Amino acid sequence: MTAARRGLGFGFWLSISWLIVISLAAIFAPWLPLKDPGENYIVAGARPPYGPSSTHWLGTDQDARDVFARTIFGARTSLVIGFGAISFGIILGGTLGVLSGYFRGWTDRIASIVMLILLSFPGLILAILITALLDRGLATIAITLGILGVAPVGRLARASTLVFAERDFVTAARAIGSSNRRIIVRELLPNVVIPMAALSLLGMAIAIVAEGGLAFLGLSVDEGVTWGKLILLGAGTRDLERAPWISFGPISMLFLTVLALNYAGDRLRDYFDVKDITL
Amino acid sequence: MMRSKVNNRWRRVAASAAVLALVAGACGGGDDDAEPAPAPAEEPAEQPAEEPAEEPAEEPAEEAPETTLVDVTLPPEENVEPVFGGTFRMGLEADVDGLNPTQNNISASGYAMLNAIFDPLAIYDENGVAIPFLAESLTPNDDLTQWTVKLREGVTFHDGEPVNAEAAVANFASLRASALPSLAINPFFPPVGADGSDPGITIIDDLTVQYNLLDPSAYFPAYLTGQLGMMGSPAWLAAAAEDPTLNQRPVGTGPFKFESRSEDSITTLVRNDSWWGGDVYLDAIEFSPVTDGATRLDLLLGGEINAMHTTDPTLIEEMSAEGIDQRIDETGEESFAMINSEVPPFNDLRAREALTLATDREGYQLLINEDLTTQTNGRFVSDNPYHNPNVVQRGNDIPAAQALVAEYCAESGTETNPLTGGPTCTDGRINMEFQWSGPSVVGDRIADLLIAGWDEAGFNVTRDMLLQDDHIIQVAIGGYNVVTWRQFGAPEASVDNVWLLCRTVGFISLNWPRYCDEERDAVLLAAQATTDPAERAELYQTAEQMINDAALYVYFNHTRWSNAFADGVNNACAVTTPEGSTTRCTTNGSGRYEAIWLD
Amino acid sequence: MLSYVAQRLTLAVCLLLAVSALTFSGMNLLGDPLVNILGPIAADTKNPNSIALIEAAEAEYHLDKSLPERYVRWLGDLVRGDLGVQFSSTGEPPVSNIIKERAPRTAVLLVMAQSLAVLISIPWALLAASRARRPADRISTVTSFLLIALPNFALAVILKYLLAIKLGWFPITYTANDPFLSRIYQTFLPALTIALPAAAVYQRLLRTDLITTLQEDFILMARAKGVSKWKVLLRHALRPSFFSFITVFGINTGALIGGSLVVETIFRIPGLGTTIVEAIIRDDFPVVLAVVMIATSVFVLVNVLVDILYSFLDPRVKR
Amino acid sequence: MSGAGHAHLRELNDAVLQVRDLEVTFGSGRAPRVQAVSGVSFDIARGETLGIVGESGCGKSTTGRAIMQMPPATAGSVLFEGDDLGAMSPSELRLARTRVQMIFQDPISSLNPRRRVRDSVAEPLDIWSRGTSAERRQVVDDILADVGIDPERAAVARPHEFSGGQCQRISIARALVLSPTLLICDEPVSALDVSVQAQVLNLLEDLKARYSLTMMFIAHDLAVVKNISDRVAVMYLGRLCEIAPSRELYEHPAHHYTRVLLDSIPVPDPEVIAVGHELVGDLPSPVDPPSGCRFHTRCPAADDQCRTEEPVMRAVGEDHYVACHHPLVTSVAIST
Amino acid sequence: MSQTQASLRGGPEPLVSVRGLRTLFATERGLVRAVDGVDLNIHKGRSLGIVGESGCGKTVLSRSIMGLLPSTAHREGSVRYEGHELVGKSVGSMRRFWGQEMSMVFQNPMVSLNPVMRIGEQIAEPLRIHLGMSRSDARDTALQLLEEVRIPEPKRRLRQYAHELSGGMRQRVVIAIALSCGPAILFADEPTTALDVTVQSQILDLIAERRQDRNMAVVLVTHDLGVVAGHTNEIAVMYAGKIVERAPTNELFANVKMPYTRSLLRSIPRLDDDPHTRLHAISGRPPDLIDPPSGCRFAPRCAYARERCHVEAPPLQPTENPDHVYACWYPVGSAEFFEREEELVATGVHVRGRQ
Repeated sequence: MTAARRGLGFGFWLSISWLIVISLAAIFAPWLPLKDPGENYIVAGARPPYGPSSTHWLGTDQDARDVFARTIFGARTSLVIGFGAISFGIILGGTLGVLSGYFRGWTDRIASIVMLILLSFPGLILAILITALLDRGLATIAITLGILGVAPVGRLARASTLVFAERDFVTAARAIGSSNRRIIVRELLPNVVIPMAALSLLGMAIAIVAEGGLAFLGLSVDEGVTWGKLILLGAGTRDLERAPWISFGPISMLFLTVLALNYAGDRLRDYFDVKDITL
Repeated sequence: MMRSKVNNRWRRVAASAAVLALVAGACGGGDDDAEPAPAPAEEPAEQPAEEPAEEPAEEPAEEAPETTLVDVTLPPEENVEPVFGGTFRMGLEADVDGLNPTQNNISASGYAMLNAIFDPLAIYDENGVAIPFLAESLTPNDDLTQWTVKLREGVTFHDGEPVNAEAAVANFASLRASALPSLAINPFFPPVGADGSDPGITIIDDLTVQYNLLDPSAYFPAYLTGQLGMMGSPAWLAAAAEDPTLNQRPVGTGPFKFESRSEDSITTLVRNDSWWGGDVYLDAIEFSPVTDGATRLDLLLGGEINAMHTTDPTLIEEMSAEGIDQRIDETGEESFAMINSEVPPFNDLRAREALTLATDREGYQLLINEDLTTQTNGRFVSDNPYHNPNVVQRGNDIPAAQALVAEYCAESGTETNPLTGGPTCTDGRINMEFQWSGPSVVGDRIADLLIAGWDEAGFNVTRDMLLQDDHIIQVAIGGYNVVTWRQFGAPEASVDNVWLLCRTVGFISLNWPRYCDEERDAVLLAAQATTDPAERAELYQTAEQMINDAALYVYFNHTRWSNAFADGVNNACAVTTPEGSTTRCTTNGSGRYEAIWLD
Repeated sequence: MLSYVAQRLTLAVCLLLAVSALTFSGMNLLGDPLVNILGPIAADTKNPNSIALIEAAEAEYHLDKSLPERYVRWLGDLVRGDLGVQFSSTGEPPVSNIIKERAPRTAVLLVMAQSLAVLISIPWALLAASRARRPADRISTVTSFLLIALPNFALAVILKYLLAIKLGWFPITYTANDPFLSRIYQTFLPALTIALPAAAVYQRLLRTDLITTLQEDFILMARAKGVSKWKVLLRHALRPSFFSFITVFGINTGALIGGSLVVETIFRIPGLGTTIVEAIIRDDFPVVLAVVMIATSVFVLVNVLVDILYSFLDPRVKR
Repeated sequence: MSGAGHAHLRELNDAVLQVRDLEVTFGSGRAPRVQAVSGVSFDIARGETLGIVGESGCGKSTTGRAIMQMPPATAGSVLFEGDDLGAMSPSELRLARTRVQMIFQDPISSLNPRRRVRDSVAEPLDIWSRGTSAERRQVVDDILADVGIDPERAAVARPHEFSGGQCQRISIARALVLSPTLLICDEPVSALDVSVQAQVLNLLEDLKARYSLTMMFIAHDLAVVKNISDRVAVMYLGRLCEIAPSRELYEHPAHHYTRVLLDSIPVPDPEVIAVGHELVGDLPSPVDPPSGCRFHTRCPAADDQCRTEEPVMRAVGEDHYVACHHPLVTSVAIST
Repeated sequence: MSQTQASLRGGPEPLVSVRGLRTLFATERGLVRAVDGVDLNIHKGRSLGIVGESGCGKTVLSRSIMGLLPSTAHREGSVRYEGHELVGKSVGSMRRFWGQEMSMVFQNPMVSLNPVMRIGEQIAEPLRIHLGMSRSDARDTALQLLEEVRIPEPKRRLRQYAHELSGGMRQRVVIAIALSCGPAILFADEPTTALDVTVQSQILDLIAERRQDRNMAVVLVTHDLGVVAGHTNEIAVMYAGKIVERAPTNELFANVKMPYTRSLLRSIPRLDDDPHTRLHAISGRPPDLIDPPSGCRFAPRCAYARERCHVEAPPLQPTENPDHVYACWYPVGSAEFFEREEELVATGVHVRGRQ
């Protein structure tokens, strides 16, 4: 493992830069010199949607709203959903996984069954069930997508915990009289956190994409725009024919972000030599 | 399965049926917008509001052409010898729940199918006047409360049963017993007796029945052009009552017989060789729901289908550019924002007016309709004699709206809006809920647009996209502040009374805004009782003014329906009655296809 | 071997029970099917007439029974092969009708997608692994990264735009009554939408495992025997590298079932995906349950098969 | 009892460790149960180094861990300075463990890769709050210096920045920081290069003297064990075969297995001609160990008695015990 | 590179002659010179031991001679096998040699057999490739080979998988495969390191036996001087990619010249030493092969190094025995060596001495 330290590479930092840029843009969107995402920039005598131009970099949608500005504002909701979902998944799944991997026995058996059931349940169907039957608030969607992450995160956490719990340093920690709590917090967590960090980047990408899937089924958040909703707006055959930019603008943003998340997560995984992550 | 017992509360039950009709309308209605939403529910215009062409109605009367039916291309084809054979394929914008006119709620797409399988007792002629079709004659009594329908002799259903008075009664009974469609007709007939006898219909002789109305109507035949007038085989109706799945396998008298059906994908009909109306050229018709309008057009251009219908103005424009044979009807249902007058804040006229003034009608016309449809101030198109040129739909007046909001809040700002659960006003701004049906891309766009204007005028809007079923239920039981909606547009104006009369307000209202004005009812009923065109025009103009004053509907546009036919489709609009009258080509997007033959 | 299969199947049945119980109770806690059956009447609980209708409908659909009782009843029916009747306002068509009609379409879509994914990914991975870390491999890695980062709905939009709208190679719509072959053709684009990212995932996995395997001593040993490069790849490296591939193939089946919801919606294939979305929206419990059970069974079954395949591929796994 | 007997146990008044009839069984449910250690007894006197040798799978590492109660033995007792570790409550055990420490075979795996090395070494003191923080720092720095690691580098660096040998030194430092009485070394040098192995062995010898340690040294390399141990115990398939002072054992092996082991070692001297004592066959499965003497399947001298009757420990020399029916040394010889 | 050529004596034409062989690996950290100018002769029927610490390049050397390197490696110099130049040959044309002329036994028998192929198939594979045997002939030959490496129940083994065999047996199978096509030279790379001692000697004896029977050359790569002592005719000691001492086995043990070799020998605990004998440890670690020290590469760790050692790389030079070469300015036995030795003894660094 010592030999593999080569640095994370240019691509990783490029990805991280993109994520930072898009996050900052999302956070500070209202204060950026963007077009008003709700404003209809109608040009007299011309019927929207307008194609990309120097005024509207990514063109406008059918309502003459600036696609670029809307995509940046869409990032706010999409990123919050992604982040919220994976945080939920990590906290719940991580706890479940670490505890079951460390204590084994009944804890493990029960947690494994819960995760197995979650895994067997087609994820998107679960999400539709919850959002259709409950509500489509931001928190509901984020938590719903988070639930989908519990099992994969939990399995990873359990697997890495098992790996590290077998290592002699844990035995050594026990030998010096560390309590279980201390072993989990001081010895295992720092090690398990790394693969989880890698996974959380991938997971965030998955959550963002899943939101898009929900949007296409018409079940994304009520309030606010998301990338999924923006893509859907231009995905009709006729709009694709006459104004592909309506979809392709947000698609490219979504794509770059997912790509960056995947790539960064993947590099992190390679860098820390995390094996056995299968989603 | 369920029996609706007629009693004092029949109206409520009835209402729910209509509501469901709306559901169907909502599902089927719409334009074609390209959206990949799962549940069909598209539309720029919103909601449901079926084609009014359904039930209740009355009165003879021949005048009242409210029609602006434009043939864009092609004069009637003629002088060519029709050819037998071929399968006519039509792309519909949606599918329907079922094909039983007495049990299901029939949308535009549903009518396209039903018109081929069933024959209504009456049919609209070119001028929008209902004339006999399956019936040989339609005759009112003097006070216009009883209409005698004489059936044609020798007509049989597809299963061989004869069409006679008993069959007509069975159809009426089945409709009355339905949970859903009955809600829209019951307000106009006396209630079914405790013993099950129905005073609404009387058998005169083997081929004659008499419909007994609550109110005089000179235009009752218009009701018979829709579900009320469609005759299904009594044997089939009885069987379907036991096994509702038979609602998918209709047995009528029409030019085509049911062959097979796969819900949401294809319904196949074959020629009825013994149709009473004469020769039918086509071997078969196939109807396929293709919810995406652009896709439908692609199929049409690609020769995969022979015909389609749409309300998408840009598609219509595109088809014109392509030189496609289109039958365009500008008089379809009206799209509007609708306000619930029963609960605060919109139980107050000022709040309604403020909302009306704040509504961005121009934006709607420009963006949602792409300026391709006709903007409207009321229910009638401008060349309709009932159109009142003095009635102007207000909108796009933010300062005036702001003033009214301030006034309202100063006075009634502390009441509770049950929809938001909070006070009607906060900091001088009205709190309201806006509900629409989804999921739908256009619905979201409309919501964005309207809310932007209302927000500017001083409304705090809670967005409430509901799934279709839920949404319609909420509207039916008054669980909304403001919704976008689509209805009216019947060729015969009195058919739309069901949405306006006080008697349809209740726990479940078909009078969605839950607004009762006895005076207005009187005007509307008077208008259906008169056969004098001038008097009628004046009455309707008065009614239009009253509707406008109450500020319940913020009108946007008339729906523009196009029926498009590919090359090689002949006689698309050449249906005549046995008496030789030419019929109206299409009504709210659906027509009849028995005259068609393919090259 | 037999007892192993039996054991896996028992587990599968338990899983199905758990999933169905959860879905059953979840739907019942969260939704009200009466609204679907009766419309607004369902909300009118003050009106005796409505109440009568509500009670009639409840009796009809056994909604008046307790949850466990209904579950057991449903389960009993299921065991007898009866999926129940739909909760719908248009009558009570048997759920099995709709399933029989639509499941084959989804099955064709998924089988086609998975086959395409496998057919694409294996040669791709072999090629990439044999050129590990050289330009061809780097290009392939970039490609797979790009594909994986494309959500299926976005890919659907792009493929539809490019292949159907711009190039016109594929039809945009699915016509259910077309001849089988032409439906296969119509299913190709949706299947490709699902298959491409899956192929990229499989490819990356297989490539990584192949590269790991290729570094094993037994590969060196095979080379030292004088076995040719492609024979080393195919005969020695491929089979031992297949394990995560097939594991993920199994697990991915679940994701693909989910993905088919979206793809069916976009390409308007009236399959199980669109069915369940509509059914959920309409609170049509029996249909939802049926589809969930089918999806879960397929998932579980595929994974059981994967396990069994595993033990065939890897003699080290004790049966 | 069917074990290897107790004849070899000494009457020690200062025994640091007394292990009696230790048994460790793995596997539960339907998985085959493996008795990794069956009936092993031995004792270690204060200041003594006991070496345990045997081939892989003989149960030597399991014995070491069972003494630490990680995991606890299935049966038998482990008396540490007279207290039964197996009977302790968890908190008592935690405290007792501080006096028994362990170092492991894989030096990399025995340090937490995410923690600074110095923190790992200081941790035991932090847990038990020994002394003030300044005192603790001093202790840690002293010990790190003792094992030859620069304390300043240890304060910032993580395990991967050190070589295997250095990591092993750090592990030793961590084990010593609580001033344990007994140090259990589980193959501490087998992962190291010969040159580094010598460094670590020398270091252990030094530290043993400096910290007055008692040691148990587990290894498969007989030469290494001989070099560091006072007494050596030979294990085979979960059993003790022979136990004797180092030199005695190497000069007069009494058990045939010991003999074979010794003969198998390649001597780095071409002049020494290997004596042809070769073992036949493979190690039998521990799931189903042979009856009688467990070595009988591969023993050149095995007879029917060996196949049926379990040999018991008996003396064949001063402090030299063997469990064999036909020992190579039959009379009590006095070692030179 | 040319430093050593003179030191290789003539005599019978060697089976393999290696001249100035370098093997470089491109890594992200830089160019690793794993083998840096090696000259060797390997003779028919003889056994050569290559000894060194881990990372000294001994494994790479053996693979480099055979040409079995990953694509990231680069070879320079010359390897001649029976007169054929192998360096520069394509992998495709090397394949003719692999298995048939040269074959290899790897360190860990646990991973050097394909886990998913039956033993029989794996043994038969080279027979079918190189000797064009039919399936049944190959099977019969495989059976003979298994008998030859003394595997009990060989018939049953053919149908088994690697995981069903013990480590020792697997190594026998690997040897059987290596021997299958009757190679002229067998490279055995740490063949016993992963095995228990009792098995280790069996395997070594087996290889020695086969060598004699088949008059085959054997290159035994190991870190264990004990292993080479009893099983080789000649030993080459490697350090940091170079051969630092090479001699007939007996000569080497009797007359060590390189301080490194001596330290290596003395750091090993010996059975004939008393308990608690202090070992001779070499301080530090082998150098990084990306940037090896100038001068003698062992100098930084050498207790006897002087200034010159750090500056000037010593060439391989012969001793009075021309077959014994070493690369050291101040070899064991030289005056400077003894001078330093005395200083060290005086400071108590050396506790242990064998004599």
